[in-house]
Amino acid sequence: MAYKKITIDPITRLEGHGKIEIFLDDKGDVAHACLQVPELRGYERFAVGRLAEEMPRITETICGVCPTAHHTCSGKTLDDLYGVEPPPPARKIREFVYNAFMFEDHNFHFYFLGGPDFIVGPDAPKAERNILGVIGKVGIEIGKKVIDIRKRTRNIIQTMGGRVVHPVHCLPGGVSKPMTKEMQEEFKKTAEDSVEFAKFSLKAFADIVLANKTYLDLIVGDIYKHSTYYMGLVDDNNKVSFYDGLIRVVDPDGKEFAKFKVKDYLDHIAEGVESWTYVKFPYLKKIGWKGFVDGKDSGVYRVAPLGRLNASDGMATPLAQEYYEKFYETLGGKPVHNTLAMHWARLIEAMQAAETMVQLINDPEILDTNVRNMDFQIPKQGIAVIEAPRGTLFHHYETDENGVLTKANLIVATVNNSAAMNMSIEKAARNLIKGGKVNDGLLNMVEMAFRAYDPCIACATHTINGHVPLQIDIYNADKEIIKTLKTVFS
Amino acid sequence: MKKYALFLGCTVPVRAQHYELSARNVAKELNIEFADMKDASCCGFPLKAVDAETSLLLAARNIGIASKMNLDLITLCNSCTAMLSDAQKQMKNIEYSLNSEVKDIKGQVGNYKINVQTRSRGVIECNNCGKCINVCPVEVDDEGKKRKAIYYVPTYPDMHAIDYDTCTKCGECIKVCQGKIELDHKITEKEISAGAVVLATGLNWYDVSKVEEYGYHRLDGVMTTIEFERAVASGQLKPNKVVIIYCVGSRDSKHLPYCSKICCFLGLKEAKLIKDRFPDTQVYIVAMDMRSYGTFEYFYNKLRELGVSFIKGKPSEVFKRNGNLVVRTEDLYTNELLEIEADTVVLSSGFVPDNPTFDKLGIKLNGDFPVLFENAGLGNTALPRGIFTAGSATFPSGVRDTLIDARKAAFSVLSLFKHDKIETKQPNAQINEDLCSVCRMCIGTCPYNAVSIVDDKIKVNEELCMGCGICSITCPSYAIQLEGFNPRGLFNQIRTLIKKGDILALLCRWSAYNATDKAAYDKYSYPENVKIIRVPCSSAVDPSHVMLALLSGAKGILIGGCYPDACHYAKGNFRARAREQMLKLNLDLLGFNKNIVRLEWIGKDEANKFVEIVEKMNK
Amino acid sequence: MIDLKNADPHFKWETIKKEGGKGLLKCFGCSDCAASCPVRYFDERYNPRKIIRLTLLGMKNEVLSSPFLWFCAHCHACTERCPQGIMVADLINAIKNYAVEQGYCPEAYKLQLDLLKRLGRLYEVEDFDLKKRQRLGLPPTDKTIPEVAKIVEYTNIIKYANSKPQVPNTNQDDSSCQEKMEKE
Amino acid sequence: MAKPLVAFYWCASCGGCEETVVDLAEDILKVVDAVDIRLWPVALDFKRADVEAMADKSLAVSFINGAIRTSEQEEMAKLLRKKSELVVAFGACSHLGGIPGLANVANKKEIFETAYKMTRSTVNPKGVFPKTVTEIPQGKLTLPEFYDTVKTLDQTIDVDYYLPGCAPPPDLIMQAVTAILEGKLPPKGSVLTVDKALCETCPLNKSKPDKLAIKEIKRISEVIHDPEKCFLAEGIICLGPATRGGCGERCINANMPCRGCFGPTKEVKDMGAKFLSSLASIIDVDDEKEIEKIAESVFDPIGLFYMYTLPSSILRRKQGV
Repeated sequence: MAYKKITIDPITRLEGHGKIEIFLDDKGDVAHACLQVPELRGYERFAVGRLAEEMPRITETICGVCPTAHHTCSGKTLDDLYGVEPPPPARKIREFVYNAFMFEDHNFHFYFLGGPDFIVGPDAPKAERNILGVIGKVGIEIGKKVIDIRKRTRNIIQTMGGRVVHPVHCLPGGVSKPMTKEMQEEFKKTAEDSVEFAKFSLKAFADIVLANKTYLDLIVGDIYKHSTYYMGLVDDNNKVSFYDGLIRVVDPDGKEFAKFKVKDYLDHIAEGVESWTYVKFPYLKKIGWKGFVDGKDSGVYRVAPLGRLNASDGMATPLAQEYYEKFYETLGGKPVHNTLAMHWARLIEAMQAAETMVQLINDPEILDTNVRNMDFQIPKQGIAVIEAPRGTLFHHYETDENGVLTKANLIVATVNNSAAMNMSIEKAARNLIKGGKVNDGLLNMVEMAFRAYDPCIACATHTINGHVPLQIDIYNADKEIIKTLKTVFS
Repeated sequence: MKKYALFLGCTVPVRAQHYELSARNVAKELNIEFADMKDASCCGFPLKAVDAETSLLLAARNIGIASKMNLDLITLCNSCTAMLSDAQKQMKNIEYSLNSEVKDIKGQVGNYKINVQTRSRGVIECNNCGKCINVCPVEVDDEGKKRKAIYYVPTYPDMHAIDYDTCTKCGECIKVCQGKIELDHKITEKEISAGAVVLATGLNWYDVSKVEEYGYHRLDGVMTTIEFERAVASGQLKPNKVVIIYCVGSRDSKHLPYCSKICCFLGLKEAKLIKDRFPDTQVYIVAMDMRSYGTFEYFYNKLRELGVSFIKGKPSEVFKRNGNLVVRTEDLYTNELLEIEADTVVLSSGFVPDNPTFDKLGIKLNGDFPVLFENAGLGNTALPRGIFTAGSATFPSGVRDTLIDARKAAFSVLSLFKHDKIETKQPNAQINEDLCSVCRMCIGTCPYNAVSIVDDKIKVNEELCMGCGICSITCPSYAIQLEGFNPRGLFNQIRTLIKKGDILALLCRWSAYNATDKAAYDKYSYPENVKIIRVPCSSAVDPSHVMLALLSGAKGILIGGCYPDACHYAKGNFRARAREQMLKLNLDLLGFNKNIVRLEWIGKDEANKFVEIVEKMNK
Repeated sequence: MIDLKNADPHFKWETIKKEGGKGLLKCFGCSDCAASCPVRYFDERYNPRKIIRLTLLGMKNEVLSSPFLWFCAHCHACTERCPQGIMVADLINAIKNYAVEQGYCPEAYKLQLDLLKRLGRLYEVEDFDLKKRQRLGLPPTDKTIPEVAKIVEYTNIIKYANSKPQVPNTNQDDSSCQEKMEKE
Repeated sequence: MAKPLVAFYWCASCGGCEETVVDLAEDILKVVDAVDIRLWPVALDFKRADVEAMADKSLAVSFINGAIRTSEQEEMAKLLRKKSELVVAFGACSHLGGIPGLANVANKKEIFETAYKMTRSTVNPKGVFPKTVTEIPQGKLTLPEFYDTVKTLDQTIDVDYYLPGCAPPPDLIMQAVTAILEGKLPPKGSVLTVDKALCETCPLNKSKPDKLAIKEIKRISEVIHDPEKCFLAEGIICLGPATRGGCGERCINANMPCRGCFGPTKEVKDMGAKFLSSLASIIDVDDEKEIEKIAESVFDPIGLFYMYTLPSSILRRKQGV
């Protein structure tokens, strides 16, 4: 049987930052579709031999978009490695910086990457579907507001963490720098404005997206729906938690499937390898790998904002909780399987991050200079988890008694979604390519499915950033390009 | 009116009186007063052809008379002028600061600033009549010897002095004094500028209480040689049985690893002291070895004739039994254990350098004397230029050795000042200010304190810099570089020199490089693929050079340096060792056998060692 | 008489190779060790200086077959005082090790080795001892520690201990001493 | 006059360099006004063919970030070189290799073994490794070849200027862009920041004792650092003396020592070896055994001295694998 092959390749085949291959059968229907990630950097290998306390600086370069997540998670791993609990002020500083980052990153995605689809509109000219288009639509004042809040929240990371891209402040048992009164004053304003900004974003989403039936239909439609397990961190009350907590997994019906400490993550998560991509495919170990399929019997699970909201019983802060309730009310109760709902969930999370910032910055203890706990135990192994914007992030180091790494294991945020992303692409392809006819909307649909996950291929493979333009080259049987579709990914 | 001492010499007063007269008259017109010089002699010129040294002495004497008058000097004879000025040139600026202490020394060769604190002696003029002692009411016990608060001090100058610690300033002495006494204890400070410094400070006793088994301070009757000497001399001690233990502290890796050289004679001297006074006293000398070199052998023989018992062995301990001191040792001649009961045990201690003075100069001796045993033939490079030692400041020595050493120091100074300018024998380090970030790594690493910060910039003191190159390899930006030793040049040299399978030998020019020369003399052959580059010091080897050689395919890199404590640049080889150790760690992680780089200590005559090592590396 | 014809030039180098043998060559024979030695005080046949001297001279038979080699009580008085910083007691031990390797293991040590192999400790713990311990409120101890046997078997120690001297012993006096000691 | 054409491109990078361009905030609009950006994958549409169709040297400048890990990146870098007047290596990875360059302590095989077999959570009983070509019933899936060695940009193409840092600070980027626009460029091969080491401007430099000498190497996790005191004076490894300045002492201000993301000063070829030599030289101990002990307490000279520069060092990678 002869198959026709369609390659969706960012930029060109030669660029290779992540590409989509679609094979058509004789009838011109989709026989197979997959997302290939063509690179790997080997952090787990070259972490070996390094000093544990340097890991927060090393692992954060896995991704320049979410370095704070890697940095903080690595710091937490060192706490566990040395058996040391950071003093409350240190933990608060870490958590404050982390929430600032969460807020900033979620907004970055919404306004710069994912949002243009909705705000400017999926049918708008491609040239306008970017931040400039967003500014055009919402007005220059709002645009400035977006740029301003990004700058100020990133300034929090810069002040406390040294560098904003790749901060340096986390150490085993605390942070390197205490907060001063002046900083607190400034950050307090930023935090309060962040809450206002989160409100604004959610209102904009309601006005522009939810009020538009076309968009709403798109969100609740079947194309972007996958019934999978969901994973996320929850606090003692099963509320969404970013910095710390228990890992909770719910099944496709929304029932609790597992709740475990990060120490036991190896009992619950396994990663499979395929020869056609450099990315690995995590699945729920107790169910097993059944391939790229939906449902209760498949070990595929999803993370990131939707995963976290589905895996929890609510948000940890009051305003966010209101929006949470509205979210499930609108989308027909828990769990929500619609991939595009990620965008909304993301903004609700940004609200929680902003509210948490306000809570933490008003805590007088955050000014305490006792930011290091030096009561170290002899190191052996450390495991920690954090909720990165793009999903649950695991760091696991094993060391000798001198704290020199002997083994490392990293399960990175986006990689948790790698199976689901493949499924979304295949589903979109099957829906849109029929009888050899390649629908023009394919690119857009695939793109939107893809972007909803906010995929950071940099994270997923410990390789490069995934925010790249997509290009679909369609080949006939003779491997001649018969059609080229392309777009700007961000 | 100006006043000069008038030096007439031989001819003028006898054969040219009119000349003298006119000179005196002219001087009067010019408002110059002449003071006649009592006791002035011939200037010395006539003797110059016979014995220049004696002629100089005569001239010096005359100058001395003038300087005692505190006047400059005028001569009327051209020969005298030449002779006296020649002598003055040679003895210029001899100035004594007696009863003085050096507070600190700064600067460098050609420009040392020495801060001296002088305590007044009390007795200003004195003819040693001794009347003051008789009237002084204060009696002092000076370590066993009784004296008065004013007393005769048998040192230069030949005068009495007041002991201000005990003087009550009653003024009795002034009443009888024919000279001049000042009762106020004046302390004055002054700064002396000097081109060079000779340290002739002497030495210190080793603290024998550290040799715990001999019980000094713990057991009555155990004393040091000086205590013993005073006690016997003052008549306080009349021992029946004395044991003198040798090598207390010396030749002991836990105390002083060296032989203090003079203590053997000192011990013999104490034995003679007691035997002379109390011939019946039994004296035992317990020594590992008796080192009575040269004419001291006569002395040793003499004491044996006097009946002193010499025991070969090192006592294990001194303890008390029934109120008596017991020295336990083995007699190596009979192989028997030996216990000697005695009432007095004398510890002939070793000697340590006068560290405080060296400290003032910033010279770290690590408890050793400033003689470098390994390279004694090459001179003492651990001392900064313009600083010399003489006598026991160099190493414990007797009078004879001290004189020789003092002469050596004097000639070292002369040869240093022979030239108007001091030529640096070695290249200096230089700073490229465009690259220097004042990170101070060079200051920390320089063994000579030659690098410092002046006006927020790094400066190299060219006089102190010895040209080792440690700093240029230390500098993280190559901002400080040794003249003529350019790491970049060495880079190219290695790149062109090293082929696959070669062994690169970077050898210190003082030791290991000479060993290769020696290898040639001794007709040793070593593999052809050993490529040798001479470096100023093992510490002038840049780890980057090693990396480059490895990249070029070298199968081994040998860094050859001087033995520890024998480095010509004080600490260079330790720097090299530290770098080698870290480099090994690094190379291990880069997939090399750690032993691909070897830092070996190869003495300048150890050709066999060099050959052995490169052959092993070549296998 | 020391006849240097019988000297073994390798002896001192072999000794240096042994654990603790370092420092042998530093000895300049001051005799501080002998003077410090409490064993020497009571039995002059034992003299560390002499042992070291003979070792330096290469008198292998004399040293290795000497029963006095085994007298050292390891009090380390000599080590404390040696001016050359030689670990004298360890040095003597190194010579002992070499002696065993060369087949000069005293019976007493063989017995000890046997006990260790069998029990894992020098003294057998009998029920009586255990009861006594119990009465005193002390925790019980293992009667045997079989792993010691494994360790002992793993090393060459038994082979060495049971070997015969490789060099025929010519020194009649010393061998009779050895016999005497063995009887004792 | 036509605006100069500019390209931004990325190779094996983390995206941090792109983020830092976004961090120019309002300034980015000035840049957009002054130049015509022809290629910027993260923000603008582009096709390789467009670049190929350009006349040689028609791009005024290409900013390339990320190291070179695959042949595809290599080819793209070569293409941009051909089309550009100037090429600027942007950020630590293209300048020096960056932290991903630490992968040069291993080869492809070791990295695969670790990632796809040895890691704790990996379940791979059949020993499946990603392959360049995988046959599936429907056809062939291809992946690009993964190089054994990470290379810097200038080991691949000729580079005119370097913008250092992980990531480069926005003010340096603006300075560089301004300099290019105004044609006030330093000699080719320059790193577009100051020539002196970080200590020059470090606020802690004044606290350094005149004679820097250490007896012990401490780890940053072991001590509570006095924010007023120089790290090296405390015995903590800080690469400040060996690292180019101009970063604004960002890490120092966060009470953390420098790890050298700006790379060495201009005379230095091998930053790690150079710093190693400097650090070893200020160990003030005159006992060989002690020196050995101190040297060994560094534990990981590669990770500490070459954190950002392994591919640009003399040996570039672990040998013999």
